Amino acid sequence: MTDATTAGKAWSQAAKKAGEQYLHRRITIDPVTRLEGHGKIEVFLNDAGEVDRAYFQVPELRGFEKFVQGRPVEEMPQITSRICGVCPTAHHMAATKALDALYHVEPPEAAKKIRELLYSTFMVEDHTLHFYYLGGPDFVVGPDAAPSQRNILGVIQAVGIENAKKVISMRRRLRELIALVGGKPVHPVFGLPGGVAKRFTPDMQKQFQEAAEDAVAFAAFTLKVFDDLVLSKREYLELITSADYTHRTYYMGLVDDENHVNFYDGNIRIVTPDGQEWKKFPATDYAEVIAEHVEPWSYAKFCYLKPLGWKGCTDGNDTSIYSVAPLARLNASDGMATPLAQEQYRRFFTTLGGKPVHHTLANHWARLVELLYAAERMRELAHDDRLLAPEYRLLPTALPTEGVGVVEAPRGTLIHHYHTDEHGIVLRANLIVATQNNSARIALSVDKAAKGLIHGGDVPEAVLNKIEMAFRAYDPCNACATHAFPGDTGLGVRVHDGKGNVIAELRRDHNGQVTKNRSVRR
Amino acid sequence: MPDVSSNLSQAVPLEAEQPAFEPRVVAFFCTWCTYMAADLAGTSRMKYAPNVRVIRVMCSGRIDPQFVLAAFANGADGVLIGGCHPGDCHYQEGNYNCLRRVRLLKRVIEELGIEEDRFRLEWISAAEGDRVRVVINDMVEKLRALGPLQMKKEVPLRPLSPEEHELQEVAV
Amino acid sequence: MTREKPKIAFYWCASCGGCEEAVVDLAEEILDVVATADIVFWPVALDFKRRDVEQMLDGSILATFLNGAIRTSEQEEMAKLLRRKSKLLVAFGSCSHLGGIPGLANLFTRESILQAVYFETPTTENPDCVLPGVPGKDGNGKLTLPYFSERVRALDQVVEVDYYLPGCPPLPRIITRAVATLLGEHLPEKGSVLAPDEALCTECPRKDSKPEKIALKSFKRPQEILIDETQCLLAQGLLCMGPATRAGCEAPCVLGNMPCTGCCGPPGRVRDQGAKALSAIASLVDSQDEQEIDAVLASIPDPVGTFYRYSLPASLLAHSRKV
Amino acid sequence: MAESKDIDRNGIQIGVYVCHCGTNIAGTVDVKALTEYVATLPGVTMARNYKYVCSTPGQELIKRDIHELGLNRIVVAACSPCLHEKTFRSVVAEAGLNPYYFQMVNIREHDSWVHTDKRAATEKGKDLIRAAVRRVRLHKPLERKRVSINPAVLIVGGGIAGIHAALTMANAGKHVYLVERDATIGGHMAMFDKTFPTLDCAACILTPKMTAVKSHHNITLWTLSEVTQVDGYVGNYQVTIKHKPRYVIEDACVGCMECIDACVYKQAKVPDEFNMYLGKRKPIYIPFPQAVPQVVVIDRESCIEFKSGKCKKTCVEVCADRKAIDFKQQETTETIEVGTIILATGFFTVDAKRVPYYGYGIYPNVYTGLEVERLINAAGPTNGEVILRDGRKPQRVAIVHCVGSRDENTNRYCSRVCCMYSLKLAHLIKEKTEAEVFNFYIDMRTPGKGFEEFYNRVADEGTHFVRGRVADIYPNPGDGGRLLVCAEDTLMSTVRKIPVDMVVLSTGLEPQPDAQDVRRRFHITCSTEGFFLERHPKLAPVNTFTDGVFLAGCCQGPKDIPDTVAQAGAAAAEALALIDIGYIEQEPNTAHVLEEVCSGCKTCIPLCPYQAISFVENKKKAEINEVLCKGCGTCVASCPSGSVQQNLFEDEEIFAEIEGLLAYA
Repeated sequence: MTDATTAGKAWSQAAKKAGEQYLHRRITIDPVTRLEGHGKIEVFLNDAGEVDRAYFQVPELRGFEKFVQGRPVEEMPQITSRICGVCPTAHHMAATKALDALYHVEPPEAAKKIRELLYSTFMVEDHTLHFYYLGGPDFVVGPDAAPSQRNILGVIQAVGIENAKKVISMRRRLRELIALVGGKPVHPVFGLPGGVAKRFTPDMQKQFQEAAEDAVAFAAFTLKVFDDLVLSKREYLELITSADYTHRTYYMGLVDDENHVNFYDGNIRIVTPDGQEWKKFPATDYAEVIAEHVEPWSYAKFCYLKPLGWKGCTDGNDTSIYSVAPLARLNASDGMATPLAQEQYRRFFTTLGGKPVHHTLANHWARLVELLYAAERMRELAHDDRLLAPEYRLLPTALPTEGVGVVEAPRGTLIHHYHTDEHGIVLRANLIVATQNNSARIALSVDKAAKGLIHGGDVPEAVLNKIEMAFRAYDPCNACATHAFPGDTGLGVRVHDGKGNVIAELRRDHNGQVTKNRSVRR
Repeated sequence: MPDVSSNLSQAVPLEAEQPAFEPRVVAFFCTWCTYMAADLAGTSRMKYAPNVRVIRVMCSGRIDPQFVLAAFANGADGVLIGGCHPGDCHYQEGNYNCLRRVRLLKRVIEELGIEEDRFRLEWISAAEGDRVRVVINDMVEKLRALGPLQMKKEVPLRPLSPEEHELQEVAV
Repeated sequence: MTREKPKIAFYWCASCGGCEEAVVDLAEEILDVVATADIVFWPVALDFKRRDVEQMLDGSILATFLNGAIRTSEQEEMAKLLRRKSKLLVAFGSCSHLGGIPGLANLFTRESILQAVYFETPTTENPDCVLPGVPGKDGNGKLTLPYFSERVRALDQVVEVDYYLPGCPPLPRIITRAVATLLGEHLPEKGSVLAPDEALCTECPRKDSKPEKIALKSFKRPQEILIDETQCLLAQGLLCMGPATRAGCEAPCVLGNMPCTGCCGPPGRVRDQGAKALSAIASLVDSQDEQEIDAVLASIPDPVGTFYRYSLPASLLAHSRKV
Repeated sequence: MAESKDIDRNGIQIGVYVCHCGTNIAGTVDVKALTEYVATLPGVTMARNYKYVCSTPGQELIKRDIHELGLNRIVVAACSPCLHEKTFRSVVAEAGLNPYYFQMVNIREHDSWVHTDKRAATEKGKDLIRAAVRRVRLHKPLERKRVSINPAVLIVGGGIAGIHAALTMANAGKHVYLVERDATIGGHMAMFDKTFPTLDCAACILTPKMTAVKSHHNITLWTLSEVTQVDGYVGNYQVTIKHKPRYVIEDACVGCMECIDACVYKQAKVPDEFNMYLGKRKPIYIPFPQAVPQVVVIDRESCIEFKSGKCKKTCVEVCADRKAIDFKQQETTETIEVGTIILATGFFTVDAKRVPYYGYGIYPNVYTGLEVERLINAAGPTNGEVILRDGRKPQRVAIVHCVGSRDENTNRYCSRVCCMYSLKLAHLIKEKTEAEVFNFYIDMRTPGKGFEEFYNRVADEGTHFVRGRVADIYPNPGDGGRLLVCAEDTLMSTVRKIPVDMVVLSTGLEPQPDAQDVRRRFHITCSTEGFFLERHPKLAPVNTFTDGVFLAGCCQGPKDIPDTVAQAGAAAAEALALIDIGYIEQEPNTAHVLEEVCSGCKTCIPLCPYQAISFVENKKKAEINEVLCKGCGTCVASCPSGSVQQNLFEDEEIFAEIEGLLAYA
């Protein structure tokens, strides 16, 4: 998987023979697969053939911030969930919480419980999806397996059909539970200002309790799979901790009063690259802390820490970029709120040499720690009889004005902010979407990978996989992304010479063989 | 500004056909009142603008909002609906149903960028031949002034002035 | 088996990924699908690349299921490429079928969207008024972005479409049935929507609770009333698009105690879902007086966004336009 | 004529016939260019233009083409479909095609007659025909459905029109319900003394007819009754009738009138409506001696029993065991079923106060024509004496024409009878008082049998005629209450001020004050001045736009007795024609539910004004009763899933028409 692979060797030799011809090679990855989102990468060399700058581009935009203007604000939970069909529940929930604030109504206890129960269920389901379907195959099947194998089907073979069935049916059950309360698993409809649309019944509770038991067991099982197939392998650990995947940045996540990770509510906490608390603030202050930078070469905006100012996609102590998602959440918190997860939390940091962990690939493990937490939290809530309290909705009475809602989406902190007229018609909306928080750091990974691997115009095949791996670790969500992030194009690595001419483009065919195409722009 | 109407104008190659813009109006008249009134205008040899084409329906209640949109979509510069006066519907209430639809449809098509003068509802009884003349002439005049159905002027993209930025910050 | 399995592909354009999720939700059934056909292209889950598609023979893919609307030049290219490579092109899900919720962007100009996103949002720091797509000095100005086009288009406004799978997202059951149909012997009539041709009320669990006459003095927004879990939502004054929306989804939103928003589009006999819904809704107004009618209708805050929630790009007015 | 090469794939072969209508169309529309253009349209096999397509040779032409060229769709561009659609449908049918494979284009009323620009008119013609051609290819074969006609007829209004129509129908053996809102039939005619121009006595000719009505076994006469509701459709109307209490049991009263003499009021004190309030009557009274029915009526406004409940009820005593008087009588309603309806609700005389400068109601000696009719009438308040309120005989009388007629401020139209009745009054007044009579007129209108002769006769009798509209009427100072009538004599072009003792205002005829309510009740329309609107001014003068509802008499417009009676006969004949054939064929333009795709959303059900749509529980779908459906199409437009369609007006047919109109072919 590093350039020590046979394919890599073979290519390096061929490359040396080819001599000057390097400068006429193209290399492509198109599209980057198995991640909820694509991108395009352009690498520019200086005259010495060293990487001058690698650009990560996002080629699509949908403009939700604009076209929600004029819509009735109560439609936001359903409209904004279309930002992302992978984590619709996250957008739905962030929007719903924004509505509570906007209508100045505090949901009754039952409503809060129902919402968080549903949200935990969703987190279990989504993290499962990522580990087994999207990110996992790299490890479970192995990064250098044939691509036709590196997918859920490959996973099925690796873990055995029985366990595979377990995975699939677990996920199906969880999604059925979401539908039971929210109407649909994709784009649910339960969120209303001041509560939820539907009463929670004892029968539902029973089903959730049973599912939660299995979910906890399932999470444990998944961690075991990870132990056996990944942590037990030295080269994987090396890979995870390798420099190319390590960036010192700030980390952001929601925490409860004990600074434990919380997905549904709490304050936003940011820690420095050294792991010190840098800021802790309620979501309503987000605009003081977070800013978005615009580059002409990407439709995506790049989030950074406003007080520090935009310093470009660089890491280190004086960076202003930060990261979100599982690893960031673990880094930004002091622990997990549930026993089993807390144990895993401790093990995670001891194994990886203490807080904060800067290894991007550790996201995969962190995600499983969260999976366990989500399952435990789900179990807690499912046994809480306040779910059944008769009052599950309060009708808002105050005039709507403005509201901010925040949750931890699977892929990171998610903020919705609406401003309406007195009839509750949206005047302005602002959306800080999980993946967008990471876009600067993703760009950084790309730049690093390129710089670390491309020398003297020599473009080793490994650069491709490194970048794909990096991507999957972030699990950038195409969909969230597509509100202002890529929808359909593929990630391609293109190398330009000093004059900007394309000299190489790298891709791999579906037998896993790397092919090099002569530059068309000769 | 909706760009919905934009290519509508493309669907109307009027300029190509005749240099002077002649609006095209599709009218939906109910058999019992307004169509009769138009006949009366004819038998009375009243003269009015030749820009209107009448489609006869039994009752203004039959007019499906789809018909109005289809007319605009196919290149009409205006749509006129004529029915019996309130209380006079030959079918008792059809014209009220027409009225309800038209009131709602007006809001929709105006939001989609079609000027309100392009879509008109008139109550004209079988006896009001002259009203047909007056209404049609008036509508055609207004449409001449409006010109062909087309996209409104686009707001040119511009950065916000510092003041406006201020406002934004304060507002939100 | 001896004869080669038929090839099928899944692809997305301007979409949210929900349609992909719907495919993943086939769960066990996905194994059956794989058994009967080879999935040769499915970026979200499988490692095959665009170039692989380009190298296929034209028409060598039996059926491509394409979700998402078309907004950028790149999406248009992909749609055309897959059209060329596929015998059958299936518009998958509301965005591809009708334009979908992102189609509401057609209410605004391209410029005003860019302005909102890159100049106006409160967290945007863009003192130099940089706009994506306008080549800067970066990469010696060699960096390019696909063109963010004037408007959102449904798939059949860009390429010829053989079949449509409605829904946001389509129900797994509908997907498996459709795949089976297309792999089977007898193809349905070209251009048909692979779902029942009746309106949703047919399968609405609350159908029997709907009174024969509904006369409303005002329409209600969900946050204004405690929604009864058994009564017809229209009868409660909520704007339910069910009567104007194609069945097949089994009314999950109603099961969630919220009104249908119309994602499955209109039944086959209707040319413009919004217009028809509007017509039916208006007839519920309990007044014969113009001013009062307006007052009642004023309780519908956003007619376009309500009646054209998913179908604005495919609406009659939009359709009329040369693409 | 022009032939098109195009043969339609689906075997649709359209023939288009453009009518010149003499120069009515050809004068403004270039029919030749039109025909040539039409021939190029897809599906059009044959396009011709012809001088009068509706003429027999024109019709034959169409039939021949259908046979020889195998045409299977026909479009005729001519006059309004209201005129000849039926004609051409039967032509198509006679040629063996379904009559609904036809579409009519109106290029006369909607084109040639209303435009002057030949080019524009021709272009419009092209568009209209193109639309029809597109539409007609989608037409479906349809069957007309037959509705049987209930032979009973309802006649509203017991004036001479209603009476004559009633007798005509009754004599033809049909059952008639005659509904009159007053206590007696007879209407205005019963108030007249003589009738122009023959001067025969109104009572003498009317009374026999009135009694005939009462005694006719085929006539049910309801006085003091009004129609409150009309449901159903031609051949099968359900009519609700309200009977107001008379407080006298009609069948028990023999009209001996002893109760009137016995009334506690020894003197008649109540102003008498029938005598234009010039005379008095008692609270219990009979409107006039020949009233039909010959039954007294009690006016509860003036009757002591109703006012105080403390009356001795001498009337009841004298009625004794006949027990005809019943103070407890209540208003009742009943519903009858009839197949046809004749409206003969009559007219209303203009309130002379609306012309203030004529001083009616201010100067006691200013009378209306109708008042004078009563003064002259032997049965009137003065037993036929023409005397002023102060008892004097007038020596000089002015008769002012056109009061409330031909006048911007009241009615623009001519009331048609005033000239003649003014002449009649002039004659009668002179006869009875030997007074000098001055007729002030604008134009003397005497068209009609013996009218002009009558005018000459009156002139010869020495009545003065002043041609000029009276400008003012006011007391002549120091002239014993005489009035000065000022008018410009446009013949002598001098202003004349003539002192008179009596002024007679010839008031015009107006629609009944409640004409609008009545028309709504019967689903018909009114013309601008408010008289009921006939279906066609020349070709269907007694028909309305509602099948089975006919008009007779002044409710349709001012007319004299002969015309009224003639029209009443015509209305009766139209009704009889329907009854005789026994059924009516209805336009098949009804709506129907596409059952397999109806979602049962019930949107359409409450929208039907005829309760034709019902929800079928076991199917959970809507169903339309095609007999009750009148084909308005409201349910079709409202069906959110396009699952209701209307024959002749299917969505696709109308879309085709829209696209055809606008397609730039």
